Amino acid sequence: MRYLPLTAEDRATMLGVIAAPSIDALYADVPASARRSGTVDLPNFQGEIEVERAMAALAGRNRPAGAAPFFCGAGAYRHHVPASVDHIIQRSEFLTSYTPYQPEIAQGTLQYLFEFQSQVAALTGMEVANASLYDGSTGAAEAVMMAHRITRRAKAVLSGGLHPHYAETIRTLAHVAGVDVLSQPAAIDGEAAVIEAIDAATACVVVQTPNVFGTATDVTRIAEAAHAAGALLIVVTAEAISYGLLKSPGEMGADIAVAEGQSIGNGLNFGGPYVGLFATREKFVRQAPGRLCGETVDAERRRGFVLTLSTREQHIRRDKATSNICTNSGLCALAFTIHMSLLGEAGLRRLAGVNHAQARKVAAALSAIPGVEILTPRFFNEVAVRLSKPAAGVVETLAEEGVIAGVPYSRLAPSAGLDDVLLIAATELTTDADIAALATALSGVLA
Amino acid sequence: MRYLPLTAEDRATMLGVIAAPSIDALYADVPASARRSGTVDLPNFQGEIEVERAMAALAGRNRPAGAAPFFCGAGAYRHHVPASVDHIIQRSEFLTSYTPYQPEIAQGTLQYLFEFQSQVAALTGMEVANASLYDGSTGAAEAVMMAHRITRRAKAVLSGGLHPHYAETIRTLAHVAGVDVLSQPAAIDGEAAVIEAIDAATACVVVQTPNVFGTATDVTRIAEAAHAAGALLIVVTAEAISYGLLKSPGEMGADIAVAEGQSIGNGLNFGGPYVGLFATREKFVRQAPGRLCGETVDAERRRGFVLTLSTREQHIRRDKATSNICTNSGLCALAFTIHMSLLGEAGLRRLAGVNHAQARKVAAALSAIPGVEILTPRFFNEVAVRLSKPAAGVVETLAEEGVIAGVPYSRLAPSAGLDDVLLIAATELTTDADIAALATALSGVLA
Amino acid sequence: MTMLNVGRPTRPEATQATQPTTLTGGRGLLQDEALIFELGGWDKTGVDLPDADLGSDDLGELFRSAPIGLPGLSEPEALRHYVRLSQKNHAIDLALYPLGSCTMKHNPRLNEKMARLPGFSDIHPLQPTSTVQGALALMDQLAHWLKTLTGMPAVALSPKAGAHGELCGLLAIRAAHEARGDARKRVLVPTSAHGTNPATAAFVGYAVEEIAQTADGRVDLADLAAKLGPDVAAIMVTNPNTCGLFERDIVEIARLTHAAGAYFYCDGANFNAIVGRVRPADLGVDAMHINLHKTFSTPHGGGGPGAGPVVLSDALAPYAPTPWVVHGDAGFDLVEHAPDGSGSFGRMSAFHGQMGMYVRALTYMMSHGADGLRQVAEDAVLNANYIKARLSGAMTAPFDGPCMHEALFDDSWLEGTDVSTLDFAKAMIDEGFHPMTMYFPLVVHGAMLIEPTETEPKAEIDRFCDALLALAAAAKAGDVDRFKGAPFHAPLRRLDETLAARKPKLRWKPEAVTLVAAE
Amino acid sequence: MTMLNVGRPTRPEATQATQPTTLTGGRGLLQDEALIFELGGWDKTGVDLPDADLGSDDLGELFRSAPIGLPGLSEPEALRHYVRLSQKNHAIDLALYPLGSCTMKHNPRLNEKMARLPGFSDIHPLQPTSTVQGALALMDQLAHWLKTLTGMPAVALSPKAGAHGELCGLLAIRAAHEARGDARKRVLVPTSAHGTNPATAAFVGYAVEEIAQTADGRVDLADLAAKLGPDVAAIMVTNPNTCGLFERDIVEIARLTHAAGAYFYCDGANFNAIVGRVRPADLGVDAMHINLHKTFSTPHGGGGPGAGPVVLSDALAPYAPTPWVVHGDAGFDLVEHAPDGSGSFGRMSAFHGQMGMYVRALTYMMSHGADGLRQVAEDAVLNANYIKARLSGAMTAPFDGPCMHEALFDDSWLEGTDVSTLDFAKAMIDEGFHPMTMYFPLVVHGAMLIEPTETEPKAEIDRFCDALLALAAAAKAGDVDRFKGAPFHAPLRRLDETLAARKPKLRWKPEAVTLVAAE
Ligand SMILES: Cc1ncc(COP(=O)(O)O)c(C=O)c1O
Ligand SMILES: Cc1ncc(COP(=O)(O)O)c(C=O)c1O
Repeated sequence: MRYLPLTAEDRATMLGVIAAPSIDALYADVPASARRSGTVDLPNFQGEIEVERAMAALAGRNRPAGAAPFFCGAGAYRHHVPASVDHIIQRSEFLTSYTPYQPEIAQGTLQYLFEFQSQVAALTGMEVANASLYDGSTGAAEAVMMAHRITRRAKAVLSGGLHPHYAETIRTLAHVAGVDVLSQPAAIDGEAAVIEAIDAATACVVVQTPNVFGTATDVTRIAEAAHAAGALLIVVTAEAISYGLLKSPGEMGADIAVAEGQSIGNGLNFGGPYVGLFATREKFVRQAPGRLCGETVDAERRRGFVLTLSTREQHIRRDKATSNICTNSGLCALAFTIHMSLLGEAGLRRLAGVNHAQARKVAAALSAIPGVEILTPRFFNEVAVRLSKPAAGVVETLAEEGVIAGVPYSRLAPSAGLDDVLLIAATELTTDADIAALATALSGVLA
Repeated sequence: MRYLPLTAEDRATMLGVIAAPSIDALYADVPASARRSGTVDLPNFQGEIEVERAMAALAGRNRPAGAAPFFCGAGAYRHHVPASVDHIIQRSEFLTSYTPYQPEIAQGTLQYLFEFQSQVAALTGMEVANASLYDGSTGAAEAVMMAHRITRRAKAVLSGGLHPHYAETIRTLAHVAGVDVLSQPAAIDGEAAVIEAIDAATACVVVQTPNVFGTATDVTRIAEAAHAAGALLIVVTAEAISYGLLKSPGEMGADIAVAEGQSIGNGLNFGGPYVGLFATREKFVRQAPGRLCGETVDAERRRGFVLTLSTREQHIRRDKATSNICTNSGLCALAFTIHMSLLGEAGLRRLAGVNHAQARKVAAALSAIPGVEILTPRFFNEVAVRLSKPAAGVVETLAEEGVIAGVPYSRLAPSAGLDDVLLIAATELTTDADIAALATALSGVLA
Repeated sequence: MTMLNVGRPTRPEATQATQPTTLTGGRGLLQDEALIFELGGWDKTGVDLPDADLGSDDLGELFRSAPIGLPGLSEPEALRHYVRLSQKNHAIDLALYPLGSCTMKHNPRLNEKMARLPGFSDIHPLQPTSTVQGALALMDQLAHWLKTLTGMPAVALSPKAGAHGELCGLLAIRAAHEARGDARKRVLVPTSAHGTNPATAAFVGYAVEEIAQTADGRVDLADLAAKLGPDVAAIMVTNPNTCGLFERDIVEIARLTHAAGAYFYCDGANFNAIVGRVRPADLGVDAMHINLHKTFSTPHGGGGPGAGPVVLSDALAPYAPTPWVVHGDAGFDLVEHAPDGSGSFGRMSAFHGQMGMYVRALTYMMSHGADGLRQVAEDAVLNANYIKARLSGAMTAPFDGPCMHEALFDDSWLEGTDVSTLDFAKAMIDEGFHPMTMYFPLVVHGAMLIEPTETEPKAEIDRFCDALLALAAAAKAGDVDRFKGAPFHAPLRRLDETLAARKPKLRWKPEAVTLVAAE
Repeated sequence: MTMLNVGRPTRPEATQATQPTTLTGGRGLLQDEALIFELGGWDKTGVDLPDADLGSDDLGELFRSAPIGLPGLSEPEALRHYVRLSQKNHAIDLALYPLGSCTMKHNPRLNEKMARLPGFSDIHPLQPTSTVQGALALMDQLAHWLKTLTGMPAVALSPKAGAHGELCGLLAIRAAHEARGDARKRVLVPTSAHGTNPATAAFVGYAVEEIAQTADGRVDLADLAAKLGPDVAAIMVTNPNTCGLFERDIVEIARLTHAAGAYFYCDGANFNAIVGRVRPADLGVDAMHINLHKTFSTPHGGGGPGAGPVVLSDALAPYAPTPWVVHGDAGFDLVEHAPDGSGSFGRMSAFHGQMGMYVRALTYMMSHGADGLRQVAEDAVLNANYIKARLSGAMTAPFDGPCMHEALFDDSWLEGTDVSTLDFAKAMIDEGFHPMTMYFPLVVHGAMLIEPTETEPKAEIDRFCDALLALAAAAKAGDVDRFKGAPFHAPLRRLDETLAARKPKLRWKPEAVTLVAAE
């Protein structure tokens, strides 16, 4: 067996040193009722050739986004990741190391985490950022819990533009934490409506920009209203590339900025692993979830980095911890950091510009089609459109014709009564030919 | 431009330090007649996305061996290379380093070269091996030149089973070196026929086993005959995996063993880069071409490795060098070494066994087909068959049916009068289904 | 080309062996490396993109006009930066990585290759299910392997790591109690438990109570029985436990728990010790997370990502979170919204979980197979016991008898040496090894928890034991400096964590430059 | 998981900074590593294969029954072995790699990715040409780029490296002369030429005669004119030459050569200095090889593989080797056998050349484009001149005026310091840099040839210059030990090459074990 270095001879020698009669003897503590002599009912070991064939067969039954015109977004976006990113994250020293608990031999990981935190803080316009959470949705839930801890209030108001799956993730956790969640009805352009719902019991309002319908919103007024009521503003962003074009949460008064970082450095991967970006104000950092990497010096006064403020974390604080998170999204954060370092500010702005431009072409092309109504007033790279037929069916039909037209809103929220709404995203990988193909196919099915 | 770190500002500063008015000033030595102001007539720079699309389009117009039943061999073989091999050779420290001229900071390369030489010596059953040549065919030509230097004789006898392209490569070089090349007529099982051609003027005989028709030969008698006449025996092997099953050149009395190493660790790559294995007797090592890595110690008596006996090489000996080779096949040799280390003796014998077993299945399946005659008496993983129709046409027809049936001998030697001979190879990647598909398709076209 | 001294071989004259410090601070191949903020250019980029009308026009107020503050690097600079950083890390691929409880085993490269097949890496979580049948089939197969290996009837795949799995398990438990209108308040957790256990219980709104431990490192049955009661929702017990011991009375623990109407959450982080040999279902477990990044070798990646699927008993299965895969005649489908009347407690995250990890884990499982996985457990346990046997002469093990996959030592053998567990660990770094888990579990003083895993060859383990024995001898011989000052041979000396915590510097700021310059 | 001292931050007490030697010889992250022959098992394997009847039966005498002597490693062991070895190498990705004449530039990873597309990596050289139209189209495009950049009408792609390209060029030249029944005997080569030039000429059966060099480092026209004659087949001149200078009189050199009925072979190893700015065709070149692994950045891979396509003038094109690509109405085809009456001199190797390198080189060319390649040349030349300017104060440059892509120094400035070029180079290793090319070209005493390439950022070049200036000052200040003993900070100290050459140990033999044990 290729992954097992011990030889039969080694095993015998070692048992001798241990003075154990057999391997079974080492399992003596297992209750007789639970001991299994044979193997479980699964196939036995196979070589690389056989396993590779089986896996390739499974992969072959999926249609890669790159294989056809593709317009799905709604929280996961297909972007081009430079080849050097995937090359670097596969370096043994990054791939096969773990959480940097021994900083003297983990400076590689610690320094990129420090760079990651610095980049995330800059992108979100916030003072500090952590070393990543699982993804954007769990980050949003953690943000609500954090606001609950800070304000000691038990009500969270969620906008009608918040991604329904994010809202559900928040609700699931809020429920057991005793936090009441007030979700506003789905609204294409209604982030500001949360203002009416803010009261003295409100711990936080959660808004999203660009929201799930693609609408970009200046949340400054919402921030003012929240702060006036002693509540915190949590701003969610599901498409990190938008930071290159749109005013940042920090500039608009956010107290906590949460984002899905997948778009930078990471592939679609059918939904995971992704990387949650989490940034906040310096004064709240001791209430923040997740790891923090900080700068310090070594015994010879050379600069170095360590994990710090860990008295917030489960391994020190246990049931008093700010979160239970341990393993996070380290390698995805590295991919993010490398891609972001390659882009730089100039590249990011350019990339965001191309995304926006392609989305505008999509909107222009579709608005000409009878039976299609563009709903999103101000967008970055995604638009919601109303179709003259149920979106789910249209998407299925177009898929058969080789065009993946986008995400029917009904798939995210079946009971929202928006069955005719389709979410269509474009990125730098969307070609004009793709857009033409979508327009043609769409006119066809709607005719 | 993503690969160019200098900024316009850097360039200006640097020109200042150089005290040059402009870049053009640095090109002052270029004759006016050759100075070009504009750019040459080629497209301008493109981003990764565009280049990747263009390359993928080209790749898409080729049919990978893995996409259909595939039976081509004749000097290049499709084997499974463990994923870890390609992972390791892409390590920056291996991929982006050069010839280990500074041994103190090149022990990584030097040690694997020492391991490579040791593995090649063991595989070929010879005393010493070099650090690789370009490929098997250029290695064969170098071997003939080496025999010429050692014996001071000017005649080389090539067997009728030697790969025609190897023979042509030898002839091309021998011609200008003033060595007469006597090539014997193509023969399925006629390596021993070279014995008759050996005389007092013969520097060497070159035989191949398994030969281009797949025939494996015990060359012991040929060695005796050559040595009796003061000539050297050069044994060529185009399928290195065969060393795992067949008696080695060294065991059969070879003076120089040359092989194509591609089968171990390296992909098909449309013919290159490959790796030439070159091994000989200790007493001839100072006449050998190419680099040699040797063991030594450092100033603290720790074991280390260096390039040695370089007084044979072009950079020291210039026009008296044993060869003009400089850059060789380093990274392919590393892939070879890693794959070989993973296989080990046990794995190699097993792998060779599987190859042989699959080839026997092919022979069995085809011998049942009317219009197919198995020509190869003793084979490893490749057989020559006579078809009732010209092989080239049959291969074309089968290709259209999705089966790559093998290599028509006429493609290697159009004028050999063997237009009806087809070379068919099988490896561990050849499935029983592939063999069935070949048999069916072949019966169809020959019926 | 180049040549070494025109081929006139050089022979080093014997010279002093002491290293003169270099003129530029160079250390041979080890490169110091600044931050990207100190290296990059504000208008430099390593990504070539077509021009695009930045479209500020239609965005008005929303357009981001102020500088962001992100440096850019050309590709050569970026590659060199991260390659240099990488060489400052220890890694499994470099040497034994004996972090107890982390299962730092070899990560097969085939898994990486498979995860990068476009059919897995380039598919969107929300594209039509008709276009991702292979992905759903893979999730279904992974579920089958996990259920068969644990003997449990159901599994929730979506949790993103072990702690997330604990959350999933306790949410299901709470939902089950609520469904019965039986709101319970307490969760019992042994003192030896991993921090995520109490943290999770508290997160789910439970009061955490500790269960005492017996002298032989197991759950104290009497104490458990005493603390169990009508308001206890669940116990969270790790098995094999964090002392590396199998909970002998596990079946009785489960019986008592169930008798009290509580559920048995088992922390499965240490499943590697028993996979293929013992099925948690046979021990009375109601829920258990499986860290795919431990037992099933998905790479730890410097701290993540992982995956923490949770197997569930029939009692808890109805409360599993969305989404889940179903098989209809139209092929596989995803249930992303709990049907009316379903007890599902909700959703763990936006999408379907860590697909990239599923591919790697299934590739690993299929490679080993039922027989290979059993061998995995046995070799892991054998390696740990071998280490325990070799070191017990010099170091003190708090508990007798065979251990499972990790060997636990305390620091009583260091008494009077003025060398602490921390000092000892740092000295290991100089000898070329990553330290073991220190000061955990908390029930053992100065704990040193060593987990070699099954992928360590005997030669490496012997090298490791020889080094520890030599260090132990040195500590006892009073050779204290090598410990107090350690590490001396790492890229950096010991770091000042007090300074880091007192004046947190959590991101680069322009001032930082001066600090660097000042050094 | 693990935790650092239960989170109680540690603060290092100031301790002595001197490194105590470790007990096991460990050096932190730097791992010593034995040979696979000392690590592996004789019946161990890291590759799982199905059983197969070994088929000895039908092979009889031919069956290999004696042991072969190849150790096997499990995958974890193999991976660790080679990863450990890798860290003992310098590489472009780690720091400046200023080997003059080698053009050690950044190797874009996109090129690696493209070369691994199954459509390129998994196609057989002899499968039907109808199934490899994309591959032939790629060869055709590569040829177009090379011909356009050089201005030459033809190119032979198959040579496998620069030296092989020289062989191809001289074989074509010899064939051209023979076709005219004009057998010539001599080839003229400047003393400064790379060793492969005279070696190749001799290989092709010519007597090699050296051309003198002028005081300013160029070909001595008078000497050339004097030596040219009816029996001179060709001259081999490198341009830019190996002193890093452009051959000012290149056009006149070509004229004289052609007037004598000889051909002008240009060694194109240094094409990087002029690519996109100067076309060799405009200089009168008849044949020139292009090292794709230099100018077009295919990785050097520790010594290879490379690729050395040769561009040819109309006079030599008819003699080009097989195979070559042709375009018919049925698409692309390969001519693998010279048609009757063709002057083709034969075949360079079994197949069509270094396809893997073609993919990388074309990807690189398309990425840069006509404008980018011109910038490549200019930045390469700018970097070299900047280095020359910064170091000229302390080190001595034998030739005045601007250089091309590499800066050449001699060792006259070291006179009286007792420090040799070799010592100086070894001390550079301690400062973190790979030495420049030493003792080449031969025309300069103690030559130091520095080629930074265009992919070095200014900051790295300054770091490099600062280090060399500091070392130069130290050498002049008589701080000799740091040079004589150097390197001190590399994985190994200076190696005994005399021992290696006197008692060649070229492969592992069982005895070697005892030698190791003895150490
Ligand atoms: C015993 C134990 N439980 C739970 C966890 C948490 O798992 P994860 O880090 O995947 O969240 C770990 C791993 O660190 C662990 O060792
Ligand atoms: C000037 C010069 N000519 C020829 C060569 C030989 O090229 P290669 O090493 O590709 O055979 C080299 C490279 O080493 C060189 O520098």
